[in-house]
Amino acid sequence: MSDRTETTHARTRRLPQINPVWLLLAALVAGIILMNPGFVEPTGYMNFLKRAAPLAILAAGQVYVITSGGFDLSVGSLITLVVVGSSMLTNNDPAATYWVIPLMLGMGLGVGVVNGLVVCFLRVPSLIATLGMMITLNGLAFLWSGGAPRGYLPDTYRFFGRELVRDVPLVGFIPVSVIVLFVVVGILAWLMHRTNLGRQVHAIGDNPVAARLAGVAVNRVRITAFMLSGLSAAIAGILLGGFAGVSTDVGSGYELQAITAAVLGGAQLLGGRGSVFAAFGGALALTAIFTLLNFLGLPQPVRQVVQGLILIAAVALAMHRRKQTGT
Amino acid sequence: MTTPVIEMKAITKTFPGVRALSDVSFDVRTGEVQALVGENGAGKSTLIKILSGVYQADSGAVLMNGKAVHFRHPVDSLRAGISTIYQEFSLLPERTVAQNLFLGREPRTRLGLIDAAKMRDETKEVLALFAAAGRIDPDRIVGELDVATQQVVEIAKAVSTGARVVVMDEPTAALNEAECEELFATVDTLRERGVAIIYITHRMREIARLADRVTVLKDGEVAARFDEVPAPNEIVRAMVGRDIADFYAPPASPDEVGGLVLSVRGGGNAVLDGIDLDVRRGEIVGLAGIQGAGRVALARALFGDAPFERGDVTLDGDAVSFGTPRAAILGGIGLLPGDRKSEGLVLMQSVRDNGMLTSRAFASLWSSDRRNAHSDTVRMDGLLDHMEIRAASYDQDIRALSGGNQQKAIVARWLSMRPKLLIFIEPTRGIDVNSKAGIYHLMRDLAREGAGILMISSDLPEVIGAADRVLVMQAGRIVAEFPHGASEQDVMHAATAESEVAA
Amino acid sequence: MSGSEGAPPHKTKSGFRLERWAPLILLGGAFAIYVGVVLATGQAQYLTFDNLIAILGRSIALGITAIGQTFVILVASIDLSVASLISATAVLASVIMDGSPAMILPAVLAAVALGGLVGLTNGLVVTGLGVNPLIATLGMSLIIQGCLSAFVSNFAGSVPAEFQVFAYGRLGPFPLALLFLLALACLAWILLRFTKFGSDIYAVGGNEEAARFAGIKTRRIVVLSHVICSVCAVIAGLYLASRLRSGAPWIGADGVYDLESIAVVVIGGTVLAGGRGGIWGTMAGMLIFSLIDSVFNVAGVDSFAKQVLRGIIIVAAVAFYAARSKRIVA
Amino acid sequence: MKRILMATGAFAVSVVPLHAQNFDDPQEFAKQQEQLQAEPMGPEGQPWLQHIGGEMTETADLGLEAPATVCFSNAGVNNPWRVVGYTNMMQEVANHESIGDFVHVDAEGSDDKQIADINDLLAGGDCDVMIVSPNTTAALTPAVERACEDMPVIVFDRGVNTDCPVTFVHPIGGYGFGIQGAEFIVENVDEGSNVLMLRILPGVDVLETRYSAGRRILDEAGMNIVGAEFTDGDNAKTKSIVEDYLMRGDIDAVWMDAGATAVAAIEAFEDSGYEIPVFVGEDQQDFLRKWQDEDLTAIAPTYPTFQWRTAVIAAARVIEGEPVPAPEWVLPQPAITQDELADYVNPAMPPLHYAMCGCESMENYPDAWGGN
Repeated sequence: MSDRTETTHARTRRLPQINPVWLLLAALVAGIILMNPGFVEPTGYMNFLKRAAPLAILAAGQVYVITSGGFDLSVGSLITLVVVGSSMLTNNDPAATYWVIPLMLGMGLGVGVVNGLVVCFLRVPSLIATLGMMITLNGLAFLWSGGAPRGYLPDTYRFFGRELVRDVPLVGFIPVSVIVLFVVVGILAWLMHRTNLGRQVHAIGDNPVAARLAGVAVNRVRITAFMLSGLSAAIAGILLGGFAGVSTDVGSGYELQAITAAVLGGAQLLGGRGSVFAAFGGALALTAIFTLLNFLGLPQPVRQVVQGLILIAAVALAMHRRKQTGT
Repeated sequence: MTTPVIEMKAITKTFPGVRALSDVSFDVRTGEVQALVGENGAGKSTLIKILSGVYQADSGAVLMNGKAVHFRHPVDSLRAGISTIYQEFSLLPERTVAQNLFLGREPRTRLGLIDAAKMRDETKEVLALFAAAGRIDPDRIVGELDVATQQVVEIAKAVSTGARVVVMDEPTAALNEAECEELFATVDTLRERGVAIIYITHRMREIARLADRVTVLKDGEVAARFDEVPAPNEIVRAMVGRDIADFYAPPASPDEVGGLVLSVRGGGNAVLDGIDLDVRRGEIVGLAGIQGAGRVALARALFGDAPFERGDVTLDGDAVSFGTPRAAILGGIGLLPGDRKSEGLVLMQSVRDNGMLTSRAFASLWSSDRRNAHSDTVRMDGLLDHMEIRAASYDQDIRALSGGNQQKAIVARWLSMRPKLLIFIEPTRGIDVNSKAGIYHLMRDLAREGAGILMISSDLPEVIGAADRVLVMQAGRIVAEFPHGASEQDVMHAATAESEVAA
Repeated sequence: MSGSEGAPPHKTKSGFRLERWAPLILLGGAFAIYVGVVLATGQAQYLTFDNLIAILGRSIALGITAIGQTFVILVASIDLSVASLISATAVLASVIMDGSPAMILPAVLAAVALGGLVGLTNGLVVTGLGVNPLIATLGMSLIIQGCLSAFVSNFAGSVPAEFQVFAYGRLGPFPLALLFLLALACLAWILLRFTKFGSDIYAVGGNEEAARFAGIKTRRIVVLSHVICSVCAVIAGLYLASRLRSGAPWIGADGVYDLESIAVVVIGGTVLAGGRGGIWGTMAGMLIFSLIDSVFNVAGVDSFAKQVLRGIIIVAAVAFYAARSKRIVA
Repeated sequence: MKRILMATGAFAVSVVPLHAQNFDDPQEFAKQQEQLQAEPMGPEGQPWLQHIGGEMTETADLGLEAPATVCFSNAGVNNPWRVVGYTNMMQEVANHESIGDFVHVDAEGSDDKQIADINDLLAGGDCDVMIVSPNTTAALTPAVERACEDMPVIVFDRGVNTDCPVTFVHPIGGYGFGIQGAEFIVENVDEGSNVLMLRILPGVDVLETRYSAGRRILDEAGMNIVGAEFTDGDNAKTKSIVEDYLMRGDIDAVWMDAGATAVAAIEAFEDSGYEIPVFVGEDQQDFLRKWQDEDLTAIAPTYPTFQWRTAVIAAARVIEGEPVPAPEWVLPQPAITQDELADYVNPAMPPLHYAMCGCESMENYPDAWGGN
């Protein structure tokens, strides 16, 4: 590289760069409003945010693992396990919520630790390691409940996913899950972009060998990334269980949606780049696509096709931009 | 002299925002070695890539034996008889020597299947040209060979195509002296056989040893053309536009050398044995030796990457035993890896992030990335400024910087840690002449500030010129020691003497 | 660290390379467990020739798919669209045949054409647009599944008895499909081991740039590998249509052929990063899966516990030879 | 790419209606409507032993000796309905001394695997009688045919396209289910009311027939069907869909083709601050409890899990050489109404337990079903 290329890079770099996911989201929201003017009412957009909350939280966690260079396919079945497990443990007792929720969060962290240990010390690529974990957790959820969860989730538990905070100025009401969403995404974004953890997650995804030789505790950072992903899945599970109650396949399909959302937000597969906010935007955009297609009265198959096309187009576009700017 | 095999006329090539070559003319004749020199970014690689069909020129012409040719793909040039050996090995570690040699042009039987027997025989024939390579089994997996042998295979691969023009892009970058000699012999053989050789290098000694003619590029233009090899100074002046008087920093004066920083007694592991090593505050110790002599293994052992299994190490008076690089860094050792791209840099991150990587690695994961016990963003920026890193902004990705500037950012990474011992592996590999001097002076400054420096380099003049003492390694042991300014011949002899006897 | 002199990590010159034998060792282990369980539960009738043949024939569709998946993984790509493609071709073939023997050939041709097209598109999106293969084929999978379910929601069409020979016919004691799988595996082996195309595949997977500079049209190789993978998925779809007598839009997804075929290939010792591995490893991987299933059935393992064990086994099998590598994985 | 898939798809569409199973068969509709009214034969209060239609077949000539080994190829236990049914089955097996070993293989919801399972069972050579719960009708037919050559086969839940099994045990069917719910709606709301129809998945035979029957009755009664949506059986999605419909207008009744997500649908009304309309659910405990607690106007048609008991009973009779209803053993399919609600609600049972299990009097009730 000659020094002269630096200046050209500098020029393109200084252009204001808006992540295209926000433009996509804006366009989609405009479309939704066109189809359904009620969307501008608090009921409209709050319902939307409430619906997007589990996926957005999941994507914010997934982006840690993706940025660190891996995948976490186990989050979907972890959600199922959290919901089923909560129902088994609370067993209709409202007081149980206070220890069940911390326990579930702990379980999410624990699954992350196991994922991380398998990848770091058994050297199993995360695609396979978390695929195995996905199958195992799914089996565990069934094994634990015998196929049919035993308890109802008490209202205390469902508070986070179902209740509203009323009489809020300006917007009227805020679903508790939306508050959880902003708090969690805020914390994860701060961790990713303002702390040593985030920088090192980037570093190990970018070049693990260099990171190790520079003294980065690669395994610790990688395991932490998996833990945060597991934790976010546990939180998403608690919100989903709260929103919709017990069922045995709550989480299925969420792992790919979370990866899709992160990728829509410009996270680079195999590591080195990723933004929590953009993944959050990606999750909102994905939910907005689904909502819009619903309003258009398009059936499920069409939604799949559109999701597939957007996924490919988003990455192709990102590659194209990267090629153009040479970064 | 005969007519040129290759004649490149008035080549101009522009990349978005950069004019890489303007009006460059260049030719090479059969049976000669034409040295192509110039700083990084001067346009050597671009010129070669145009010749080999990786890039297309915007204007100008390439003539082969007087006829205009247009290479649109590396294959085109390969078919025309131009074979290029790139700096990075292009061998497949999982395949055999024969499979690598015939990659992309495997002989086939009448059934259309690969003719493995013929491939093996022809491989043996080609390898027989090389002294050292005659014993290589064509069925060996390349990944199991050592680096030098791989380099031979790489060259054999180029020769086996029956090329009439061979381009070598810094072929000695990964070789030690003995291997270099072997390579030079190979080049001589090729020349005798009437092959035209374009030889790119940074090393003046190689030019003197090999070249028939020299072309110097600077800023995308031909700065000088010599029909006979001139004095090195002349070439350097053409390359950089001035003399470099104080290329190496002056050696340490006796009062600058302080107490022991590092002391190893009887260190050994699977590769090393009986290592006794002392490094003092304020001195630069150079490690010389041939490929596989154990220099990098010694660095890895000190750095906890492939630790000693026996012996004692004291660092600053304390007995230590480092099992991981992290532990070694915590103990006060720093290491600049030999391969910047694959071992040193996190390319997609900013210059500042690269500089702060290590200091952040030793702070709490959960605390702010702007400030930690060892550094903060303001201090890091100051450090980067001080080292005169040329970057549009420290927020820009480090991948856009030149090799020298990248290397400085890695040095900055260690400066904030204030290491007691700093190990440099091939500190100037792939760095242009101007920046090299910068790195030598930087090393000297660090030593003056009280650090002990251990420097490993395959560039013999560099080790001798930059180090206060030179230790020579052979077969995992330290076999000799020389003071600053020793003769290359003596060092060379110490590095190879016993192995010659053994062979 | 490579440095100027990487310490020689390969002290064992051309000696025993575990990764070469790992699939066979795993297969032997799986078989030993099977025999052990059969004997321990006193069900020696499960050791008959018929039964062993039945085990070999358990996962034919998975085996065929995995052969194709081996090609894409060898060139460091991956294909997640095989499951949807299996469904699509099973439906397409069964609808075109619609019980008529005369339509077998057109149906097979149409299915292969569809597969070729999907593989071509996958390959071009990966090479031309530079989209990560995981995303490209995941997107393709969604598109195929969406298009398919837009038009068909149940078993559609039917397969004539003549075509059912594919799945149910026997040649002596051997099921025809098993022999077909064996033939396909041999073909793939010859292709990889003895042709220039095979050599190019390993080159592209091992070092894409080196392959390009050696004059190999790397993009074409990647695209071709994707086409082969898709055509194998098509064959698996045809086999399933023959076996199920009809095609339904869920048979691919129900069999989890996408992720399982990848797991089979990886357990068979082919590296996700490309350039190393082979067909017989994949076949060993397939047999390991069949044996695991059979062990579970013989031992009467609860179906939920089965899942738990299967997940652990996949990870453990890959860890078996990955664990000793020094490379940092993510 | 897309266009070609569309084209092939369009081709498929043009062919499918001619040959695919017909899910809107007026004859079958009428037959099931009639069966709902019929008085079943057999002991009263034990619907799993009852049958509609009087044909029987002798089994003494099959020449089996007790105790015999019964092998069961299960499509899967991948949803709560199958879990409850499978528990019924295992408990019922314990009641029969004539059944020696009971071998169970589970195909985990894959046709291919179930075919392989049946082949394994046949190759093992241990089975005397085989019970099959097919994953899909068409795909399993050849495997069942092969099994028939070796031993008596009993099929339940879904059928196969062959009459070789001794009998096919099943409740009245999907049309019946659809009829019961839709008629309840017609009785309880005015003509022209807004009805939302929620469906699980397209293409599943038992669900398609429920829908076509329900749709037929609602259309004939002049209801305004505001939408028919697929929920994937996903609670969150169900809730979202209902919320979206509520933003657009009132809903007077909700018809569902299966009750798994009924409570989520009800919660959508509650959470959006609407009255809960007339509801068609199913016999899962969570719905029944919600119904009782909120005093809904509702009905719970059932697809009784007690058929899993009946399949075992049929196998035992075959071993013992007793006659069984054949070629089909049609079981009654009662709907739970307001009057019987209290009999079926049981807070001790898990939320996803299916109340119409016919298992209350069995030995290990409620523990084996996960109750307290």
